[in-house]
Amino acid sequence: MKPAPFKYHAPQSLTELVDLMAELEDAKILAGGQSLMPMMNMRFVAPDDVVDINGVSELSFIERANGSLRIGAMTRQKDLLASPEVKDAAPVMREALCHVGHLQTRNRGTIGGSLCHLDPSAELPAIASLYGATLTVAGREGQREVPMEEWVLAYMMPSIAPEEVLVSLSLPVWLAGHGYAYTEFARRHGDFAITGVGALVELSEGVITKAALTVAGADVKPTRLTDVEQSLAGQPANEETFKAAGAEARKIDAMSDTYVSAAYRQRLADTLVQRALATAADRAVGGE
Amino acid sequence: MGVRQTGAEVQRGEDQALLTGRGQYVDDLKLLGMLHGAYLRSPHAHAVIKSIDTSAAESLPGVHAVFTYRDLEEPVNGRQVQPYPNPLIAQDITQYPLAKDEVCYVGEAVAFVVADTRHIAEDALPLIQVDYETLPPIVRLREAMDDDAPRAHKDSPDNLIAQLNITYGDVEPTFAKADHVFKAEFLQHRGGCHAMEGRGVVAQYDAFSDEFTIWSATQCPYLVRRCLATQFDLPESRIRVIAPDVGGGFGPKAGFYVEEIITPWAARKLGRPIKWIEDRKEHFTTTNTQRDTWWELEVAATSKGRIEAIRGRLVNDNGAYVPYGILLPFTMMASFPGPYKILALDLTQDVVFTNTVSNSPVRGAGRPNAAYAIERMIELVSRKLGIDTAEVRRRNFVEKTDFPYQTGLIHFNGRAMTYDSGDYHSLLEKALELADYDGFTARQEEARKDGRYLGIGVSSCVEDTGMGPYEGVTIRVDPKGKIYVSSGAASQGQGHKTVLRQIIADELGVGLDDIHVDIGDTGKFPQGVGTIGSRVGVNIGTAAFGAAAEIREKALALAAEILETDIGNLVFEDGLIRDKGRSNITISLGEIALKLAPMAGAVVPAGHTASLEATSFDASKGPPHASGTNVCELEVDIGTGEVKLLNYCVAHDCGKKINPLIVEGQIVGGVVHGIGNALFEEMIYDDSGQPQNVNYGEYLLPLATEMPPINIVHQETPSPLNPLGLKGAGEGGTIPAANAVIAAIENALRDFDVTIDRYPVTPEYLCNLIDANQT
Amino acid sequence: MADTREITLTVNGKSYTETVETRFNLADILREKLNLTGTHVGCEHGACGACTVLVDGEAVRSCLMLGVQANGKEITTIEGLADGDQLNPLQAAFRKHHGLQCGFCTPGFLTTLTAYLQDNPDPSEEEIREAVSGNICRCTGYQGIVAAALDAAAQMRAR
Amino acid sequence: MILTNEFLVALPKDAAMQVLTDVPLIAPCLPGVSVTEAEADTKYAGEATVRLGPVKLTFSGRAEITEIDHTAHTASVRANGADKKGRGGAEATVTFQLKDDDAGGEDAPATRVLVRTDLALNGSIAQYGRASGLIEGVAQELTKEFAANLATVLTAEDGSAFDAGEISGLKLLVKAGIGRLKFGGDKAKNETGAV
Repeated sequence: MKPAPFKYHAPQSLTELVDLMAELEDAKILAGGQSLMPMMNMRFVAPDDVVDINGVSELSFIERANGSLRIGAMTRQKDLLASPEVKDAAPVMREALCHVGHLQTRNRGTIGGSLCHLDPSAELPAIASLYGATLTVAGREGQREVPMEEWVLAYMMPSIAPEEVLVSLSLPVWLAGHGYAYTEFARRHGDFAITGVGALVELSEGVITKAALTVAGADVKPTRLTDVEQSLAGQPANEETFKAAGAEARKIDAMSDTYVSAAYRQRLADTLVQRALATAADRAVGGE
Repeated sequence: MGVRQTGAEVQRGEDQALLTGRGQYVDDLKLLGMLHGAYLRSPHAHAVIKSIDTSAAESLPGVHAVFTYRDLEEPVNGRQVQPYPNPLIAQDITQYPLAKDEVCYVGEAVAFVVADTRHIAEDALPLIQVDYETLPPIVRLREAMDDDAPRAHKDSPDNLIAQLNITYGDVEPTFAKADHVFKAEFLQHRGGCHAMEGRGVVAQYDAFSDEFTIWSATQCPYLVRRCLATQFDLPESRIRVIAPDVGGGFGPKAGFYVEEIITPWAARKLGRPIKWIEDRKEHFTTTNTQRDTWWELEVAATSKGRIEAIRGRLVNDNGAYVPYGILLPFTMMASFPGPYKILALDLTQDVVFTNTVSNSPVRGAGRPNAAYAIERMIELVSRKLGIDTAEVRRRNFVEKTDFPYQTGLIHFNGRAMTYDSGDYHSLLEKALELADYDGFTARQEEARKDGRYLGIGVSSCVEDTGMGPYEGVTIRVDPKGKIYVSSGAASQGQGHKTVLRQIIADELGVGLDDIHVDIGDTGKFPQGVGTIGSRVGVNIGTAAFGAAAEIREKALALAAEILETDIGNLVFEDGLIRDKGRSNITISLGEIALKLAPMAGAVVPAGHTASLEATSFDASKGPPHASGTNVCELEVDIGTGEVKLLNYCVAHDCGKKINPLIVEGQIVGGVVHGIGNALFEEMIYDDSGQPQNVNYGEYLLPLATEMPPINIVHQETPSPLNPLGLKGAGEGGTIPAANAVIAAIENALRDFDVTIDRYPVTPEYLCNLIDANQT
Repeated sequence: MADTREITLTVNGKSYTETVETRFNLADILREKLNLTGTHVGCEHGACGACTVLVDGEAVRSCLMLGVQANGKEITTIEGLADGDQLNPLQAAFRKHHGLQCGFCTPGFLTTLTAYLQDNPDPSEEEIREAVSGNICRCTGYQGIVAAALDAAAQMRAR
Repeated sequence: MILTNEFLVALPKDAAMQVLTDVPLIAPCLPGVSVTEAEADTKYAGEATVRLGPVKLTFSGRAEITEIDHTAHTASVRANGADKKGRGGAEATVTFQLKDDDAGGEDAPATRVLVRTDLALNGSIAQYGRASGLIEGVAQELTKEFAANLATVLTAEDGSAFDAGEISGLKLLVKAGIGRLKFGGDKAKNETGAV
């Protein structure tokens, strides 16, 4: 299991990177390498050129400004986990990150890599979906912004041209005191989840004033449950409400594969939506 | 007298090197001029090879050769040697070293590329053009015997490898007059080896002496040597097989594989050493697994839960070839009655071909299959009659007073299966106490108040260990008093060297550090068998004891002469032989050794034989039977189907323990392997015979996070069959584990009246059972 | 022609300058080029953890990192843990608690735990289990490993 | 996996049959496929490109008309190919069955074309269970597109060759509606059939 031959490039700036990508015909970007390297070792992927962006330091940042949290694509998962900004502004991302792979993979893995690889079960794309995040992509012609709902074209296919580069992700910060949860079910710790659910709620006197819900792993891409979110608004944060939300979530489109059926993924969506909402409501300020 | 080593928690001598990165595994070898090999493997489960064009691959820079079947000469081009021939095998089909004109499973070796690096060898693989014509595969074992089933081998009349029957007692009359007859059908799945080190071969050929040296990550270097001697038509003395440090074996590395033929063959052909290291994907597709068995059983029971007779049939999927005879199918039946006194039994087994990777033993070697089946019968009787499962066991166990107890079956050594010693009742009680079985009902009820579903499961087993014929040990003492020990039995982490040191240190009164051990090298010990079936501790222990006794005898005889005293007055202590009556009168082992191995011109003392050395092939007089009872407590999350293991207790009896640290390590590792089988590990093939999960993201091995605390209590019932009272301990954890887990799940979900009819038990499967029975 | 680069890296305190083929991963470089065969390759797809080494003090799977990416980095492998023949507390605890059998996965567990215990000197059993959940051991059932890690942590705290 | 499609063309059966057995004409109807060489009357060499998530495959292989029955109006084409980078192969048997469709009356002769594709993948690409749903989804879209393009060719007045162009699995998926593929993946069953 050794990779096929390739030519290695290590640009040191975004400009250099974008220029390089415009020139190369069949290049793959190497960020953390935690998905690309296994695929290259197994020769599923055998690009002519590998472009290592670990030297592009301007792609690695976490900043909070104007009600948004902006994260550079090359920011490593371990840095997100350790970041006080993330803990404060988007605690649900921190919770989700605890499910991402293992100690060793989080030390290398990046948020941009996860968003570009787009495994349907992956936690970070689910968080991007939960927040309705905006992604910034750079090409030779300049930069463009892509809302998360347009980012996912299909199974593991992001809306990015071969010559483009993901620069950053920006997500709106919710009110301090909001409730959050990322709950998932995987066969073993650190495995690809079969299904995962992210939830955000704001409460006032025990009533849900705002909610966001995303289901990962059930369908080919993270699914934002906007209808359920709307019906949650104005409801009391109690078991009955969560049960109803779960029942609605169960209707989502889901896929079957060698391991599990669509019906089981839907059943999990039901269970996990209930659990995520309950945890989120528990954590929110403004509960009864 | 020093501290007694045997029975003590001696830290292993092997560990220093392994903990500092100085282990020597086969992939760590670097020989001058060494080339690297990669195999082209069949992408099809079943196909005819019409043509192979290797020209493009051969012309890739860095490639030295590309070999196919046509390049092989006689006798190497014959089918792989059958290590375990048996007249009961109706179709003894083994693999060709490289596929001749038909491939019968995904992964079968078709061509071998030798290149400067493994990278280049892999670059060349897609350049080999193979024209296949696909044939319909047989993939599902239960369809294998259908009249219209595709044949796994195109020229075979059917897919039957062998049909085995065992029977004793009055089966039909017992069923006819039974209080109750219950029936169950279920599927077992066993998964693969998954040693963290895959297989690997480094081969070197010396044209001057016409000798091969082969390093292989094998459990059985002597079996490899013997098979190769036939395959190459060479005397065994020209083939040296070395098992260096081996990164786990678990059964599948006990076989003989085509890479062990082709890699040395190519090394001879090219006059260069060649290394081939199995990568993980190859491990999934080519290393033998032990897989599906379908059981249909009926049990005749009294109203009090006594099992009087069992009858039924099973179908055992042997995969594409017969690499390991029918040892495994045989063991699957021979160990059937387990710890229970079952007076009548009739089982028929069809061993069938499918177009999947071949079958050979995995940890427990058929015993986990048999144990699960009989334990399922206990659960069935318990449930149907409403008698506690522990109580059903009590009512059926072989009694302490029954030993030696003959089950009525025949061991594959040809003798009556005889349990030598044990006390199954007290072992059960020990396990129940450790698990607080009596307090479980209260725990279960308490948890139910919070909507949590707890369950408990019990499982018992008996294991025939220490099988013959022998595992020899040579001990030689040098004039400095250092002890050199060699033995055939290779180690894959079981700590054989430490075990040998402990026994020999005690018998010769020397320190552990004075003993140097070599194992697993056919060049250093003439004849060995292999590390399988929980047999090595018993066999090397017995042989080491025998060889040490001979050394003692030799040394004492000479010492008595030199010290002018009676042999009876002498004792071994700290490397010295001391006269009990005159404590200052001593002679060291080294001095004795020097007298017996003098240099030129001197003479060996009259009446004594040269060299203070001894070789023993003493073995246990029969297979000692270890036993155990496991109790598993767990929780099922009915929202997801997740099974969370809470506590696992083992009561284990392997006779006298040489090293409790090693014994416990074997038990815990074995239990976890069994839990993996019950809950996680599943080798899935699609309908066209393509394996679906050939990576560790999808094939789920147990991880630390999912494993429960495993608590162990020992009982020591020494075996009367060997001088140290030893019984094997390598597989006793695995054998009963699956039923302990599965019975606990059924117990947790008893409100839903769930019966589990397959394993591994997946969360979705459980959810389906829960939903089907939720009213 | 193979794509190569010259790299300089420090392994276990010793500096090496080597010309490496860019497609060789770090594990291959350590084993093939530097003859440091203590780092074992178990799966080559980042799942088993056997090849874990420390890169600038952090546990990393060396099969998922190219050798060229180690240019300028400080690497610690299993060969760099002991002080001569003197096992460090973690290694000694592995031996004492029988935290290894075949020894093949052991280098990955030791390096992973070395980094983990540095950041988390007083972990619970559950935390230890989670820390090593990216490492597979087929022999031990993990119990000896977990016990060894807890014992080593206690000893290192006492120092 | 078995994939079935059907469509209606405004041509009599015999005329439709003529076109359907013209491999160079119909092969390009399968997105990403090109015929590179005619080896014999009924045998052709060609290439097919398809993208599965991050993996872009180029199959090189052969197609052969294995059966033409002008009375029963059936034809079978067997095709197989292997990825150039050794990641596996595909084997397909496509069976056409033509039936009169008299819905339009005698003045408007029409033919109902039933296309049955039996597709089997092998090698690495067939051995990643998590993507089994994706693969079946892409295969369904491909055969659907194939049928639609065939219908176009069959109705083209000049019977001119169709060029589906460089249609990748990606474009197909997008065409099918973002991520709205139905993943009907038959689960690989174990013996009990319980899943």
